[in-house]
Amino acid sequence: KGKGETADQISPGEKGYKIRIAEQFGLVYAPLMIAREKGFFEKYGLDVEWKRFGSGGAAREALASGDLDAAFMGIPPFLIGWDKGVPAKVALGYVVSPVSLVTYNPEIRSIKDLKPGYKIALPSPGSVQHILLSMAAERELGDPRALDDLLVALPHPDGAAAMIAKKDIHAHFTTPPYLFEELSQPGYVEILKGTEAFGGEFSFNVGLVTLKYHDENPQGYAAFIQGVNEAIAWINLNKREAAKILSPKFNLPEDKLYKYMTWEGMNYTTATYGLLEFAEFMKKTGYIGRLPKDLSEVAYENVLAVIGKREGGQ
Amino acid sequence: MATIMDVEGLCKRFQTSKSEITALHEVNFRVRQGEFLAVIGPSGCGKTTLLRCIAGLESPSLGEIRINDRPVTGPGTDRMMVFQDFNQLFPWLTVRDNILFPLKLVNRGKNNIERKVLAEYYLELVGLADYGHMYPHQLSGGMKQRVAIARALALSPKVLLMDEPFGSLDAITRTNLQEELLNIWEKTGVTIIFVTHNIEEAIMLADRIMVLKSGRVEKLMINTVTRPRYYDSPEFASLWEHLHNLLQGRREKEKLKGEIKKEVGLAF
Amino acid sequence: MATIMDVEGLCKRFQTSKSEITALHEVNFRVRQGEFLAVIGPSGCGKTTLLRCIAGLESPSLGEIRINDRPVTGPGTDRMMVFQDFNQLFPWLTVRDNILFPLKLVNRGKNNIERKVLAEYYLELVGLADYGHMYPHQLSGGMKQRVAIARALALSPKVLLMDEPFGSLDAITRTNLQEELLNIWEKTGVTIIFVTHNIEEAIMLADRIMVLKSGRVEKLMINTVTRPRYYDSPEFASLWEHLHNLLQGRREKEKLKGEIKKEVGLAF
Amino acid sequence: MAKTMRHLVIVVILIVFWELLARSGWYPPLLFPPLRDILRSLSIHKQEILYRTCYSISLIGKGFSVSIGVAFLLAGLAVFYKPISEGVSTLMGIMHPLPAIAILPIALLWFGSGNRSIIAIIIFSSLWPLIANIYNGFRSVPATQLEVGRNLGLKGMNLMLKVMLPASLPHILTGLRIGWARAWQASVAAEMVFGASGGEGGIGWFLYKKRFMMEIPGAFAGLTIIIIIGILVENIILAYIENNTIKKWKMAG
Amino acid sequence: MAKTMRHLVIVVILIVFWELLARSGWYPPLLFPPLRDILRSLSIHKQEILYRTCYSISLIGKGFSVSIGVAFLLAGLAVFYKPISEGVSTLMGIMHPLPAIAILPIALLWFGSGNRSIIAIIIFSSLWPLIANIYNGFRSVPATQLEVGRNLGLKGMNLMLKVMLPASLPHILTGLRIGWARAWQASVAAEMVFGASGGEGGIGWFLYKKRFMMEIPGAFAGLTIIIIIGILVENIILAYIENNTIKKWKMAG
Ligand SMILES: Nc1ncnc2c1ncn2[C@@H]1O[C@H](COP(=O)(O)OP(=O)(O)OP(=O)(O)O)[C@@H](O)[C@H]1O
Ligand SMILES: Nc1ncnc2c1ncn2[C@@H]1O[C@H](COP(=O)(O)OP(=O)(O)OP(=O)(O)O)[C@@H](O)[C@H]1O
Ligand SMILES: [Mg+2]
Ligand SMILES: [Mg+2]
Repeated sequence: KGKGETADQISPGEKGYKIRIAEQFGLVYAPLMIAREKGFFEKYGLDVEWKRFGSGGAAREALASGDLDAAFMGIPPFLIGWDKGVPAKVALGYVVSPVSLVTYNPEIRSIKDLKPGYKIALPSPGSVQHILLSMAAERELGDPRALDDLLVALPHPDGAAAMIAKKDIHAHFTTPPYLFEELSQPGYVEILKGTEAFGGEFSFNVGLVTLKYHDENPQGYAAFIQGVNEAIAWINLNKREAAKILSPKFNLPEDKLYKYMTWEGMNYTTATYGLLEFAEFMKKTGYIGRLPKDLSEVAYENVLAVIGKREGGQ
Repeated sequence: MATIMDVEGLCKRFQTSKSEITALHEVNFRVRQGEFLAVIGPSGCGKTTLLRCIAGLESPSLGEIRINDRPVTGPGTDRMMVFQDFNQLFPWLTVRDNILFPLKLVNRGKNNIERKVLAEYYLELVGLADYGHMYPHQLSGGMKQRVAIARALALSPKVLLMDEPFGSLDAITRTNLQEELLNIWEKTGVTIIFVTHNIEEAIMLADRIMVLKSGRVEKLMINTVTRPRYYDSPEFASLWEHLHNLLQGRREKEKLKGEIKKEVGLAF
Repeated sequence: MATIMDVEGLCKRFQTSKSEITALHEVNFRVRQGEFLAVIGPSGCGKTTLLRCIAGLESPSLGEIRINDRPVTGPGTDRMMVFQDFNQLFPWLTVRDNILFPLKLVNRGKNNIERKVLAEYYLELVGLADYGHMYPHQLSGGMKQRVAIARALALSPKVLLMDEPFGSLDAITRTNLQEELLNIWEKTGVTIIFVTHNIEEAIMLADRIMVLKSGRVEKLMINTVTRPRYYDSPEFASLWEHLHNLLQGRREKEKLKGEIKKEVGLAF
Repeated sequence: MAKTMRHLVIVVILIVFWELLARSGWYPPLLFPPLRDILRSLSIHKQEILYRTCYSISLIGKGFSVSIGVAFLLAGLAVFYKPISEGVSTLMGIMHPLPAIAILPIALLWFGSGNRSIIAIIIFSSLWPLIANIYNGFRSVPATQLEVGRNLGLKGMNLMLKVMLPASLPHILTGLRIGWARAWQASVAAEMVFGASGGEGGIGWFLYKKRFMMEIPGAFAGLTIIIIIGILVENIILAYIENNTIKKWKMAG
Repeated sequence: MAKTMRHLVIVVILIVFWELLARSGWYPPLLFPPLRDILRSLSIHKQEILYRTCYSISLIGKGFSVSIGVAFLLAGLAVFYKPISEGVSTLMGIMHPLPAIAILPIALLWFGSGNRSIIAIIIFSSLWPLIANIYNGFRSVPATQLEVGRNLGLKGMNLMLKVMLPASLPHILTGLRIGWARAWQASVAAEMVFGASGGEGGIGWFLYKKRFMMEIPGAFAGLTIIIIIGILVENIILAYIENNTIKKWKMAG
């Protein structure tokens, strides 16, 4: 459509579009931090107001209340919000990331071994991890909710602490850097990878923009897409330098950060994978009440253009 | 001497959740300029209520109180009250500031220096010139009462209302303060209405003694004992006896139960 | 009559952060079985301290107290104390339970029924038979003191120690309670040590009167006024005068300042 | 009764105010649901809410009773032994400004991620006000009553149980009231931040789930329950105890 | 001074105890760092910690001063007007059991995701204890002192300022003490749960980041600062005020 075209025609140096972006904290948000450090948004004329949130839930509520224009989150939390009427759509893919179920208990070697009495930590109900675990449970145990009673909702750092202390928690479905931290301890192994559970690649995080912002500020929207695109492109070309820039932000040694950023499966990309698969599964299992009739209900034109290319026009 | 205060047909009723209590029934009397009037009577007879009405802290249900022919409508510094409570000084002010604070409030004295001089004068008067810098908690009970008297006097009220000011003091401190009060009264010529339930105290101090019983003036008599008064003089003993009988009535053993009932009535 | 209590060379010193206070200096006296001894003296002379030592609530610094020749080592129900404080009843117990509770504690009476009978008897004795079911807050001050006396008596102590029990009461209630106390004393034959700073009260009640001053026994005299005693009898007046002078000393005007100083000393 | 009526009137005013705000259209209805939706959600989830509420109460029951026991023990010892009193007051100075949430990581470490951690947080938040009030209560027992007790031959534990305990009831009840509010707050907060396990979990977990699933009327239904329980405990249970003890005896704190 | 010394001794005992536990090897050092690591982290981050602490204090300063103002206003009105007293007491009954965290979503909605939400949470948590204590204080001003005030011709606002306010200082200070602790707790908790906004953020945000990156010594360094600030405010500022007012005047609450 026309709007997609204008997005490409924005040239550097224009000024004055305001946008309020959720600033979140974590390795997967590296491109956003780079864009901020290197001024990629300003380059396309965006005047960014950064807003910090402690959890995806809070960011989603802020999108709903009109307090925020753009945020990043997993596809399942987005779909839950969409189902309930949060006025936002996917504007771009963001990152493909490893996400795995880790255990230290030698008696657990697959999710079939997770008998009542064991406890699995993950960040929250309705999170990517939760849906992935449901998918695996459906496939291997025949019931998507088979493991629900074993779940413990713990923020990542607390989950990792519980795993390392070996207190009460027997498995943790987590992402970098906790994933790397846990796997570097002796005896900790992955028993389920996200890609196995999902059956392919999927976007761990996608970028959302509110309908209002998209419709009222087409140039701002385009500039936002441009900025993220450029940041991702830059990061993929300059991982070393990115690690150097971000190392003080994360308070991590540069080498370690570089290792994390180049870990197998860590892939910063604007392509969106798995939107429809998640939606279908979540509808089937009752996590959402309706299915998008058409992908245009959940994603903007520029995403559709890409998916059309990659997923055969669905 | 001229009449300074007229109390006419004073009634005071209190509405409680269960009933109406009549604390004062048709009280009538006059007080002359510079007079020392003592009010005695059993507990609950309305002594405090009478003083509070005069002070303007309660408004009469019926009747009127006039000071120099102007009716009393609320509290004012022309009638200063001294309470029984040792708690009547402001604990956050020094003794001197407890006296200066009201002086500033009513704008007595032209400036701070003049007010300080005034405060010192009254502290001297009650014998506490050396204690101006102390806080109330550092004083004994008797000293606190003297400060309260000094504070009241410093405002040079027309009438000084004293509600059992020496009630919680031991006998010796009490005797001393009585003497001092008489001295001050003589020096300043202030009019004093003094509530007590101690017969000796009333006789020692007052020109006239009013006996209040169940909210009525039972008797208003001139104190015939000539000053200076001594406890062991025969006039003293006979007035004491007279007042004692008036207060107690002809009490028989059987009455005891009745008295207890009355007490319970009050306690509820 | 036999001696029930011996006080020998009793000294009591209090260690405070700044200094040492000697509340009692070498106090010696004996009390006979069934005697009514009054202790009078100015504030701070050591009256309360003396009673507390006898009650075993303080231990003497020097000297000894013997009851029936057995030295006192701590509190015990053979010596029951009645305080001035209206607060001495347990507010969470009814009047009856305030009496039953100590009876149960010391296992007086064979069973609950017997104890209830005892409690009723003593309530009757103090004229409160109808008030057993009430809570302390529902009683007047005088009634509370009577309950405290009943509670103490119910334990049939050898000695009843009373520390200004009528100090905060009004004159009339006080006179009534004095009469009642005399009645009870006659009926039960209990030995009573009664602290007061009211001279009339001491004369009205006691067989002997001990005058305490600055922690020393100034005088221990037999009360020569014959019972029943009347305020207006000449013997009463002369004993009153005598005690009054003893307590006050030959006070001159100049002494006033000194007295104030003493008060301040106490307040610090 | 008149008081209860007046309170009801105020509650009704608040409800009407809420409804007006919800319908004003100033806030997205998604986040600010009208009363009807909240009530509907309450009735749909009533079984789960009941279960979770009971669960929360049972956790609080456990934690709070430990708190009470420890508080009595420490306050009792502190009254009799000076060094313990100093120790307890220092500990209180250190612990009181610490938000219960800040000690979550340590609780996790020591007690694991289960109920025991939540109970530990409940104990941590209710212990200090309990100790402070009970200790204050013990120290403000009228001296005369203590001496009457000693005169009657009571000492140590007996004096404590038979005189100091009833005499300090007004302070103890204040402590219970504050401690209860804090325990209840802590249990909800701990579950909301910290999560809980699926099979188990109290009303905080219910709130947490509803929030993450964006079922906002459900979240408000949970909040309503929290408020109602708070009012019930305060106005019915504690008020009942007060009316039958310190109010009946006219004892003032 | 002797008291401060004894408190110090107790603090030293606690530190030694910590160090022994940390070195015992019972807990993974990653989660239970020895003192040395915590101190090192403190010194590395001292600038950031200082900045964030000041930031937190400035937020608390804003929220707390609003709380104090509103509390005085409401308590003052409640003393004079019965319906307001009823309204305030009902509101308190409803709001007190609500954990500040549970109102986070609503705060977000009404005040946006910025500092204003955190300030709102600070106000919410410190307001109720402030009102309760100030109101209690006003009501327990000795009747005689009030009447002396009236006898001197004071009424309304003047009576309030010149008599009731100083006379209720002991209660007001208790309220400030509790309110301060709650405000401080709320600000840390809110930032830890809720994040911070803009480029800014207080000590709670520092804790959050350190925990997020599993830099546990840093998290404990943050906790230490929270404790120290709590102790400073309690033992230095509030103790100073107390020593120069109610202690000097021997006024009891
Ligand atoms: N505010 C009030 N409300 C209801 N009744 C009151 C009030 N003030 C006083 N009374 C009642 O009025 C009567 C007289 O009380 P008042 O305080 O004047 O007695 P009093 O002579 O001063 O007694 P006392 O010697 O004990 O001080 C009493 O019955 C008392 O209960
Ligand atoms: N626990 C104590 N510590 C220090 N000093 C004390 C203590 N108890 C009493 N004193 C001092 O001992 C002296 C005697 O006090 P006591 O209470 O026995 O006097 P009193 O004769 O009963 O006085 P009052 O008539 O005022 O009751 C006083 O100087 C008092 O300050
Ligand atoms: Mg009176
Ligand atoms: Mg005494």
